[in-house]
Amino acid sequence: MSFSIKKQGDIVVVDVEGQLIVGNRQELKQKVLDELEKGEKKFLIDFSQTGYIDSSGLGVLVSLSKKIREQGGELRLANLNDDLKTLFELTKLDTLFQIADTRERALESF
Amino acid sequence: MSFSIKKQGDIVVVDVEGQLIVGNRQELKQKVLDELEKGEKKFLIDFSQTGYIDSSGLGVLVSLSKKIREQGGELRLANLNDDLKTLFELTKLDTLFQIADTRERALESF
Amino acid sequence: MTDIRSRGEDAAPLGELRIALEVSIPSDVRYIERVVEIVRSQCMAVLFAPRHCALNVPVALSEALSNAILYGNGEDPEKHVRVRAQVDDEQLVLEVADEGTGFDLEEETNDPTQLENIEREDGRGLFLMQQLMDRVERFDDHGNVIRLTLKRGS
Amino acid sequence: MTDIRSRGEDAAPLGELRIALEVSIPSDVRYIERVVEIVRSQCMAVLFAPRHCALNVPVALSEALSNAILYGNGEDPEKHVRVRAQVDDEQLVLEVADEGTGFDLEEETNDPTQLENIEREDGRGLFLMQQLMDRVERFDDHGNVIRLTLKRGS
Ligand SMILES: Nc1ncnc2c1ncn2[C@@H]1O[C@H](COP(=O)(O)OP(=O)(O)O)[C@@H](O)[C@H]1O
Ligand SMILES: Nc1ncnc2c1ncn2[C@@H]1O[C@H](COP(=O)(O)OP(=O)(O)O)[C@@H](O)[C@H]1O
Repeated sequence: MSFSIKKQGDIVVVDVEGQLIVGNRQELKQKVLDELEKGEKKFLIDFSQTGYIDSSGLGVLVSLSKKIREQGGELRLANLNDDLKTLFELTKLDTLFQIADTRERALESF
Repeated sequence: MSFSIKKQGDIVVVDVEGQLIVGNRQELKQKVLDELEKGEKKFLIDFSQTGYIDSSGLGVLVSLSKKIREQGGELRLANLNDDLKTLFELTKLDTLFQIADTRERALESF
Repeated sequence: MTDIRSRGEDAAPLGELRIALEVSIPSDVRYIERVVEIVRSQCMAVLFAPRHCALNVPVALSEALSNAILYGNGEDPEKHVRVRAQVDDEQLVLEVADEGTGFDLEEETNDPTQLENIEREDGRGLFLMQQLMDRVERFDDHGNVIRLTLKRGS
Repeated sequence: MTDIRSRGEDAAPLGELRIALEVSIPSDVRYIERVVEIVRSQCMAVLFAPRHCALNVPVALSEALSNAILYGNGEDPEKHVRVRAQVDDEQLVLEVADEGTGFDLEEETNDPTQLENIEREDGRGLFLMQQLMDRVERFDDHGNVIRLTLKRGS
């Protein structure tokens, strides 16, 4: 499991490679909060290379979404495969997040 | 596990996808013998997509090599990864077969 | 000569392939991913549906493991979590045992889809287990055990 | 902002991850590949060397399974082959049990690298087990059992 962060225009793009679970979610959280502190406002998390997400991973996404909103920023998610989509639907988190099918769509949507 | 056979010039090229083991070696044998019967003389078996080979798989290769030679034909092997190379070395079968590093080299060597 | 491409002999009939796995880990969440990977490959080996192997089993098992490590054993490095997985052609049964005193399964299961819960960071674990498995049971056996059952056809 | 790429926390220390697996299959060679896949993923989960997981374990286990199915049980569909795999941070121990009457391990082990054997189609199974494992043992336990041991460091 690893995260790669890069910037595309004024958007911070995070790729989650592997699982997003209790063992590594703090790392994702810290990385995004660091960028938020630096003044970044637009965040895109791309799940095209993600395996599975557990409830604590979902919890971190919820927490980040709140923190980003509080700073007047925006968070988008992209590239959830069918299994991950099901996970968001089961928990109704698909109603909380702005989810784009592709990275391009997500980038355009800011 | 599956085999794909195609012809490149006058050379019959067989790709072994997955394992070559007791459960499927007869299939490889039959396919190659069918081509031999049709009069084909040049055979290349490519292992770039092969997982592991067991002793019965090695046995089939030995048997095919004999049968092809008896008909005045030639057999080349190509693209053994390091693990498969070790297997041929342990059994000294690297001395029996003509083994090329790449498919191109093998094709040129006929 | 046309391009011939053939699959190997048909996969073996499933009947009678029985697997029982037992894994013991210390109370450290970093072990979770590896244990999940082992059980997932077991699940694939008996040809469970891809979705079961990629979603239901990994997520439900992760949840049970985290809870066992964090709540049941309080991350005490002296305490262990034991996982038993039994698979046959009908179902997968997972048991996750910790050294804790247990809890009230019904009482503790939240509905995170309720409006007042949707922005909570926690409280989705037991709910997800229930959603992703056909049965979730809890019982005591020298500690707390969660049993998750998933039927092949479901 | 530079491109940051980070690995997750270090893999958990290995000590104390113990896995015991038991698989039972009918005497049909088509089951071999799947059983090997399960054991291989176990081997990867405890971070054995890639070569051990890709070569030594799959090939040695395949050989033991084929022999158990073909010679030990004579492919009798009523007879079963049982595999036990135990892994800890030191070694992998595989036991393959058939319902046959056993054989003389030393007597039956050929050297296929001898000139007179090199063109033989058979007779490489026991030899490969010996080459790829640290120890090969045979004993009786309600049938014939082959025990293969591979040490992590070897
Ligand atoms: N193995 C366990 N031992 C003790 N308590 C547990 C265990 N599993 C769950 N619980 C209790 O159930 C509650 C709800 O768990 P869960 O739905 O997984 O959400 P979360 O873990 O996010 O709190 C936990 O907060 C804990 O109090
Ligand atoms: N499980 C077994 N039960 C009975 N005989 C066995 C068993 N395993 C091996 N043997 C005997 O040992 C011989 C050598 O086996 P091996 O080296 O694997 O080569 P091969 O299987 O190609 O003959 C076999 O031909 C068989 O007679």
